[in-house]
Amino acid sequence: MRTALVVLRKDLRMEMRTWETVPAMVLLALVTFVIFHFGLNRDTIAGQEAAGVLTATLLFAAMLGVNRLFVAEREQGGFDAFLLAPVDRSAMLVAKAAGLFIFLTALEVIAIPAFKLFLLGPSLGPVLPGLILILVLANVGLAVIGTLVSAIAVHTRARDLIGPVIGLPLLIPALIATARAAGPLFNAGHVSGAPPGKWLAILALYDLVFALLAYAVFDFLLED
Amino acid sequence: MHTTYGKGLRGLSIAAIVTIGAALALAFFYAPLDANQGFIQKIFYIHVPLAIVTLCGFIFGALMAVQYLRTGDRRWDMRSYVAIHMALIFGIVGLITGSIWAKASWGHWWVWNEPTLVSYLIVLLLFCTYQPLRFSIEDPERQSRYASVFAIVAGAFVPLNFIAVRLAQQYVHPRVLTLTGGNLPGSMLLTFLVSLLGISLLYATLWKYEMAAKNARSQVRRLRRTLLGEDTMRPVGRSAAPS
Amino acid sequence: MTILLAAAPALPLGKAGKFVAAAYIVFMLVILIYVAIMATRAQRLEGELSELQRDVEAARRGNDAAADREPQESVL
Amino acid sequence: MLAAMPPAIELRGLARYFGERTALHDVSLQVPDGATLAVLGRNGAGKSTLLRILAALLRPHAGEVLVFGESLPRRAFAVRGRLGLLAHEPLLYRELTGRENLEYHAALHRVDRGRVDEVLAAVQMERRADEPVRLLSRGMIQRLAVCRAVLHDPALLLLDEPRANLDPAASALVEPLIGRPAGRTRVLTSHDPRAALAEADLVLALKDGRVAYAGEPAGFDDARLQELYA
Repeated sequence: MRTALVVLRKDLRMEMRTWETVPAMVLLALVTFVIFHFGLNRDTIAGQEAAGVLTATLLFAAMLGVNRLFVAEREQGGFDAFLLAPVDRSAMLVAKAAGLFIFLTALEVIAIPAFKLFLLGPSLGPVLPGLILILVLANVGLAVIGTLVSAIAVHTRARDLIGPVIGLPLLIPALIATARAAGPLFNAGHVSGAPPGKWLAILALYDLVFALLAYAVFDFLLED
Repeated sequence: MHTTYGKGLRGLSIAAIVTIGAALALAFFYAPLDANQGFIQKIFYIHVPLAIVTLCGFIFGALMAVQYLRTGDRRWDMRSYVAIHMALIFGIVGLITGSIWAKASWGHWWVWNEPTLVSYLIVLLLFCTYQPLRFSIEDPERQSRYASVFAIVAGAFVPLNFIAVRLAQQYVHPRVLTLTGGNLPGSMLLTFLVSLLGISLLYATLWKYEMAAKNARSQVRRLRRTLLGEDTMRPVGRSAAPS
Repeated sequence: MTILLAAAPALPLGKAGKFVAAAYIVFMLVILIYVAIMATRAQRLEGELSELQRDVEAARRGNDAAADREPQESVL
Repeated sequence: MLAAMPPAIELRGLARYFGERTALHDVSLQVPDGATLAVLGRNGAGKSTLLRILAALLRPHAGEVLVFGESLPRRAFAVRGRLGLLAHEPLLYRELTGRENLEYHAALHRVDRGRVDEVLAAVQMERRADEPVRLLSRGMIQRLAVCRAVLHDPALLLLDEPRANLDPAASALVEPLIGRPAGRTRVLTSHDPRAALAEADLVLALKDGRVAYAGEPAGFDDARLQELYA
């Protein structure tokens, strides 16, 4: 855990020095909202449609972060330096997934208000706690799968292609659950702010299974 | 290192031919016409076994990938590769037959409210990336390792995906042909089970056949190396298949 | 296939029959394509084997030539 | 006394392939504790591969590799932290400063932060230590890389062309850290074989991944050297 914190701190410091990833993710999300506005030819959207737009947008933005996740490690010898140290290899997985989770949260802090401003019809206030719960679970799934896929893709020749190509199908169940859970929250006449428990359970199950799986196989991705 | 895969291949292929023959005979001469779907329902006897064998093949490949990571023995990676490769071929046939069935009974080549079909498509899409992934990793050892990790993750993905997609669909069409429903008449069930066995045997036969062919090729290469030295080796083109 | 064709007149064909036939034909076709691919591979393997045979024989002749000069040399 | 200790490095029939290509074949060798081994050979002879295997970054395909009596890669965990690798790449993040990089490695190796200042002072990099690595010259980066390699005071140093990009003054600076005076077991390669020979207690000459010579430097004369690089 201590090692994971060391690596995470290093990653956050590098992001704060370069501002390469998070601003790009935010920008992509904003542009996607604009595209949806024209693509759907609507000023406001609500319900399941709004949930779908939000999920797709967050996914595309997340893919940018996933692609960048291990590039510095690979190009600047970070993998070797990490492997030379007497530390647990899984710390790298934990650190990278935590980093991606933080990036995604930062993205959503900006993208969700922007979503309300640009597209969403119904008010967000009453459903905010439910929405945050959904997004936290979704971010865990995106972070775990994203880290695993990125670690696989970074050692391939066509890494920019392989990452999304593997990642998108793997994420489909999580995305279905996210969109379906968020749908009722965006309904104009919502009665309660609680998201459907069924979908939250699926999202949580998905997160748990893949977190354990990633933990089990990650070491094999670091060896040479 | 001298494993042979050809052994028992003849018996297996004869068993596959006999069982599939029996399944065809049962399907067309023994099993009654379905009350709702009529003759169309005969596609069921080929489509569903293909789909089941495909998914089992993916999981089979994942289990062998686990073995590879545990032992580091490249033969397990080869087995896993062939299992996934064959399952993918079966899967594409299964998808086409499923699509034909959808067209025949609902008038559309593709229906979104058939959750099994949709999850099946997602799983196939995922496993379609297995070959490109292998192909874009140059170092053979790394290729085996990464492909195994992918196979394990994707194998675990299969059941999860089915749960999620099934829950996401409302059942618009009556589900007459669920296996879990147990509403299959005995004669249909028997026909179905014989076809399932037949397709499974076919899968096993082709898996063994492919393994034997790959093994023979690598043995020839090894023989050339030991008899004539490494210098006489023609460089092999980069490939997705383990060597 | 033959069973299907032989049985066809006795069965309620028409639109439904065509779809069922199509499904089974796709299955057969893919197996045939697979057999064809394996045939070309078997052919290539055969070629590789005979090439190896030729190379080994050539190498052995080279050795024999050396053995003529040094009669003690054993056969490969 | 020395003879009773296990050799720092012992290789028996080591082999490593990259696909069909042989990178190392049947390499056997013993390096006693405290000795310096020079690995010579042309580009692509397998020098860097050997170093990476010794650093437990690459797994051997055949044969045995013992470092401090621990078999690699199985016991790699026991060896990590006791060896330092100075590779071709500096293994430093370009966007971080030299000090941040070293503090990161210090944290990974659980070394006291004071040690960072100590090594920075030793190579006279204190003044430039707070600039991002990407702004530094290659020689300065190499000096930082030396700091990184010796930060955790490793008993075994693996040096891949350690003096590349260093002028004589800088070379003298790093000498107490990675040179003979440091008293560590060393494996070094060099673009200058004669200089490496002068430093070495043992020589391993590699040609196409196979051992061309292994033994005392005295037995490795100019003729052999010329043949190796021919």
